[in-house]
Amino acid sequence: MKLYEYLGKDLFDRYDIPVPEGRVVENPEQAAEAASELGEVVVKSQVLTGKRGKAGGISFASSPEEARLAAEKIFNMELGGFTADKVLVEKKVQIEQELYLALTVDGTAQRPVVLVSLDGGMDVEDVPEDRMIRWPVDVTVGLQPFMVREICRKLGVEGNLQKEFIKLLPRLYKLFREMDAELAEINPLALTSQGLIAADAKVTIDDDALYRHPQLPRIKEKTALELKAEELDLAYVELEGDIAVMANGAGITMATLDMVQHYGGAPANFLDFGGGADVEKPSQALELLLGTNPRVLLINIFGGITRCDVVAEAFARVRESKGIDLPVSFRLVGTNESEGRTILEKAGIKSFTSMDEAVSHAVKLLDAS
Amino acid sequence: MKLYEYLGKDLFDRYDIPVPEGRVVENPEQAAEAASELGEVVVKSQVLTGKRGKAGGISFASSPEEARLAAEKIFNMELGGFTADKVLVEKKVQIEQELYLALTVDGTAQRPVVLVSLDGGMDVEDVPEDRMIRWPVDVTVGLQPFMVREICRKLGVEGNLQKEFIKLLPRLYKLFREMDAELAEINPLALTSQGLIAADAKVTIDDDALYRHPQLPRIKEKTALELKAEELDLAYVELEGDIAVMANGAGITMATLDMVQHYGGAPANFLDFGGGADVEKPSQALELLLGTNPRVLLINIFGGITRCDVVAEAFARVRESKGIDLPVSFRLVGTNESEGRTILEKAGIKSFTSMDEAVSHAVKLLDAS
Amino acid sequence: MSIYINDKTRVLVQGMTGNQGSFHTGQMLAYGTRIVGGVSPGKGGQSVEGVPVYNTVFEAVEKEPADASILFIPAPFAKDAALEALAAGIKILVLIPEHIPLQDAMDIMAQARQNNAVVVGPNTFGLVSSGASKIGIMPNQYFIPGPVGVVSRSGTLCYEIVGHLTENGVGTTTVVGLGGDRVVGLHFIDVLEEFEKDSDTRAVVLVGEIGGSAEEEAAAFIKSSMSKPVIAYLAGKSAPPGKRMGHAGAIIERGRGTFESKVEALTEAGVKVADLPTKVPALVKEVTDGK
Amino acid sequence: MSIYINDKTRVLVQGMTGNQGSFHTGQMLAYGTRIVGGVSPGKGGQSVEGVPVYNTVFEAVEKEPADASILFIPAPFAKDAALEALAAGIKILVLIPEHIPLQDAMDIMAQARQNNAVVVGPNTFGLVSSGASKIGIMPNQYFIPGPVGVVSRSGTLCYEIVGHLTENGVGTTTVVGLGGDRVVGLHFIDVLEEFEKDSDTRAVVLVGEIGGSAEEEAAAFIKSSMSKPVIAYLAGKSAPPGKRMGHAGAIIERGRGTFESKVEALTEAGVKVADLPTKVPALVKEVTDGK
Repeated sequence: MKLYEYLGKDLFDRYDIPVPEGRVVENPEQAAEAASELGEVVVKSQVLTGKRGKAGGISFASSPEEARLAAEKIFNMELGGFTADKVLVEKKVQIEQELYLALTVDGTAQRPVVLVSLDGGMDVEDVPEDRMIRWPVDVTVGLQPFMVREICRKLGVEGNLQKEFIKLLPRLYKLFREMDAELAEINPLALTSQGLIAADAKVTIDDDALYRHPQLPRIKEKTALELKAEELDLAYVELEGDIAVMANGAGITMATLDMVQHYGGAPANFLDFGGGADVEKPSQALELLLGTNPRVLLINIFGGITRCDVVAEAFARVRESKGIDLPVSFRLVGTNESEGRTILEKAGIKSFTSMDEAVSHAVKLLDAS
Repeated sequence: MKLYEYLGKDLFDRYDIPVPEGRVVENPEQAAEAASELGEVVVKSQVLTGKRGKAGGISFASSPEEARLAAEKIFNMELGGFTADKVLVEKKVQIEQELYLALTVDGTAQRPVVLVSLDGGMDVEDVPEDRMIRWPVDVTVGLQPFMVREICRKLGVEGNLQKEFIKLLPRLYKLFREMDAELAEINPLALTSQGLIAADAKVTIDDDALYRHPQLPRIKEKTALELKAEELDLAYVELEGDIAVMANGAGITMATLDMVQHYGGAPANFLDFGGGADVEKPSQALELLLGTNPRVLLINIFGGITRCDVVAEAFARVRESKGIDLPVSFRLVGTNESEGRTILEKAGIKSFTSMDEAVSHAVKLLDAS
Repeated sequence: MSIYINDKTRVLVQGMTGNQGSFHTGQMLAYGTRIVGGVSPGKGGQSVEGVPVYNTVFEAVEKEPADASILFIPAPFAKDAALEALAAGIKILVLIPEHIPLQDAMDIMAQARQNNAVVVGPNTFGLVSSGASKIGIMPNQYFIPGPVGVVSRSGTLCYEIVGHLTENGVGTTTVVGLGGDRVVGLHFIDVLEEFEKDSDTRAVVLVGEIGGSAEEEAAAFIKSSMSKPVIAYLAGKSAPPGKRMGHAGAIIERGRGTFESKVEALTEAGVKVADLPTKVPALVKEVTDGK
Repeated sequence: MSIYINDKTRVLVQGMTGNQGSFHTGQMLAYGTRIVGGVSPGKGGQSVEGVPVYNTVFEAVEKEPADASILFIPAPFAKDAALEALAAGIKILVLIPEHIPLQDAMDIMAQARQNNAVVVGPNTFGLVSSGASKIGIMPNQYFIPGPVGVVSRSGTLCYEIVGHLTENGVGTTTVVGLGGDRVVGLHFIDVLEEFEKDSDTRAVVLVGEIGGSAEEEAAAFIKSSMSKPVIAYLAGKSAPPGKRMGHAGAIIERGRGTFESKVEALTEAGVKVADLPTKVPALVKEVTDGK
């Protein structure tokens, strides 16, 4: 779950990471009011899209009236498909240099990794490898001052800035660990005459650990259908085609889409309903798919932890209750395969054992429809 | 630094370890007032001596008047050489069983160790080894629920009590680690119908880590001289004899006392001034010793990190400024030995190279004085 | 033959009394896995499919020494159960659950490194030494002995491919599911290294997908250190960039980890990449026949 | 010969530019210790007694590989410096500072165990391979080569006894100071085990004191596993029970760890216990002469 900048900065503040003084406002008048308290300000759209600055979501204002106008513009602006409900009005910081600092997960090292660069700002992706220091942290040791000194040596940093880093990095690491962050990024990290200040905040919380953080608001920037899918714990992505696809497992779902394309079709979605022995999950997945009004339905089940009979049962049940009249291509093999096939046969549904056949049949059904 | 029970319980409360409701009072009237709020209470002397209960420092009271009387008695009571400035008045807890729980340091394992027994209360020292479970905790893992389940299995504990332990133990471990405790002991840990409650609190904070805990009060229950010594970072203990002993290093100081006794003398104190290259430390140590009016002074220096010239210089300086007229036996060898001996000779002090000779000379001086 | 496990491997099942735990205990026993005990706190003294259940892993290994443990434990409690297994001396840990928090996964891996233990998963179907021992949740019937080692990031897609191999009469030595999470214990190169050493494995099938850089790292390893032929299938050719497709790893980020970059790296390393799952058996036969 | 270190051991000095660090760098060099670098954050580029100073341990070992490091670092920063040395691959760590917080000491030991490193101290005088290498703060002149291994909990008392040995013409193989804190890296039995294996060590002197149970554990080890003669001296015979005598360990608790219990355990294990430091040399000569 990505956090809005102002929520990320709330966390920073809680972990003693300096942030500019600011106010979260919900209309242009409040923005003017905030500016009258703060003086020269920066007005920032609170949306989750990247490249917000380049797209015009950030303005400077040197008077309350300018702040009001800037906020008005931003509240009416669409950024990456979203409009802002909130705007952050912050005291303008005199930046001497823009640095970059992040903590994220290094999957290969199986460790948190610190990323630090003296070349922060808009184009940090283009910083050459030798100017972006990476330091994987052993979680049994934690981020110790000596590691920061070593990072500073590699950066050529000494003196006061090194002291600032020695204070700041362990705090960001603590936030990263305790708040179950996947990413805690400060770009730019502003070097000012008062020391380092987090001029931006990109914090992503691990969805799987959200239950440990009931105090965090739940942020949803998704389509209604995707929200519904998330609620049902289904991995669902809308695509452009006509063949609705449902499978169990991300890899095989991807492979099914690949094969649909291979046979000349176009998938309407990616839907991995995961697995499990529960009849509810596939039923809900089917109901969700039917709501999208696809022209053909392709179901690809290779039972493992998922049992074929349970999926067949779910299909038969939804078919009866909702009435499925669109063409269906059903593939069913694996755990409890014969029980599943029997259920489908009773419901008058023919099923395939081969994925190839099921997919090419689905494309044929589309062409025929 | 040992904490008074009420301060230990403040810490427990901060770490969500249940304690009885209570008030800290400073006179009998406040005790009566507390009892009128709390009902049946227990009135507990806040002194640091052990066996407080057996010595009469704990009373039960079922009315404000009884509480007043109990507090009055306790305020006037001397326990282990100390009288209480504060008394803790606590709501009486209905105890079903008295358990024992502690975290301390296992030097051999180099780890924190959890001690748990179902046989808590006054005579916990006598609990047989197989009914006192010890579980050393790897600090890189921390105290995890599975360890508590395993401890419970060894204790034969299941169900609700196991759940209570799974909640409680990690909290006590967290306190132990974060607060730099050497000991965090709950005896008795009261099993009540509301679950586990810490009926007592014995928490000792590592003196060497006190600087990390500025919020903790500094507790001093020592003689004036011992306090002075502590202030000067000297290891000083008053003893019963007449020969004042000063040496550098705890082991050699002990061995010097042993040898004084071996030759028929009696040491007046233990004073290890540590070491170091600074002239202040031995000067202060000497001044402190002179303040105790000993009959003979025995100085035993084996220079290592301590330099002989520095100690000789300190002695000559103090001798001149304070005027030392008591008999002195001085032993001086090790780092910068000849420089030290020259300084002493200039000051007209004869010194020994052998510890044996210096000690037996000191005993002779005593006999002659 | 096999890597990591064999017919002598003594296996514990943590979370044995739950729905999944008991079902797959039965399945694993049916496959021939040597399950020596189950662990379900508070359920000690019960038994599942004739296997005794204990309250703690320590209690279980006191009664019956074990080499491996498979976890059917809800994600919020999986870290504790995994650390328990490691503390009790288990050297092969198979983590079935999905949705284990990332920070927990990193804690588990740190302790596994300290204990020199192998972690398979989390979010894996497990691993199987074909015909000898299955520590996982894959359907039994497709895993028959043969000369091919299989390693996969995804589960069902791996069954699909092993199923095709089986239909074509090609069996497997060991099949390993790495798991779909961002932090997992084994990576392609760990398993490839074992297959290279395993005398019975004559060819390896690698089942990858878009996202991350594991396939590129595998390609570099294959090029530098493998003598055995490798066949690959990669899912995600049709995936639109930037769309999240279930697996946390399967995100196309900043142009790295694309389908094209992976195919290129593998091809360059001498790996034959199948364009459909169905085409894997023919490619495998090409390199194993007559050898 | 020697244990742990020898004349080839390459030594770093952490905190080299401080008063103690620079003084003892000179003393160690004078003894013959092979000091390859110093570390003092912010002082990189300076030199002490001709030895270059670096900003970090990593920088130092990049320039000059090192096996051991000795710390002259104020207690509040000692944990960080120790962890740095361990992370940079140092395998013998000598912790001179006293007053290191107990929790910090336990953190250091946990990482040392993971890195298979030996920690001497904290609150130790260090160790010396007589005539070859001194990594510590003991006065140089008393440590001459000979057939006796010495291990001690206290510092100055150990010099006293080694001084008596030297006066009597008895030299030492290795002298190890365990350190006076409650949590230290090496215990008596670790060092006794090394002395038992060291072909040049013909007898061992153990210098103990009241408090704790280290001497009793040593006695058990000597009885079960040592063939070489052991002589002991124990301080604290005259200590009143319950009085704290400087070392955190030297507290008589609950009647355990008394002078009498230690003497009894050691005597029972065949150890000769000297009643004065001056009597150690004669007892040593008794067991080594004619051997």
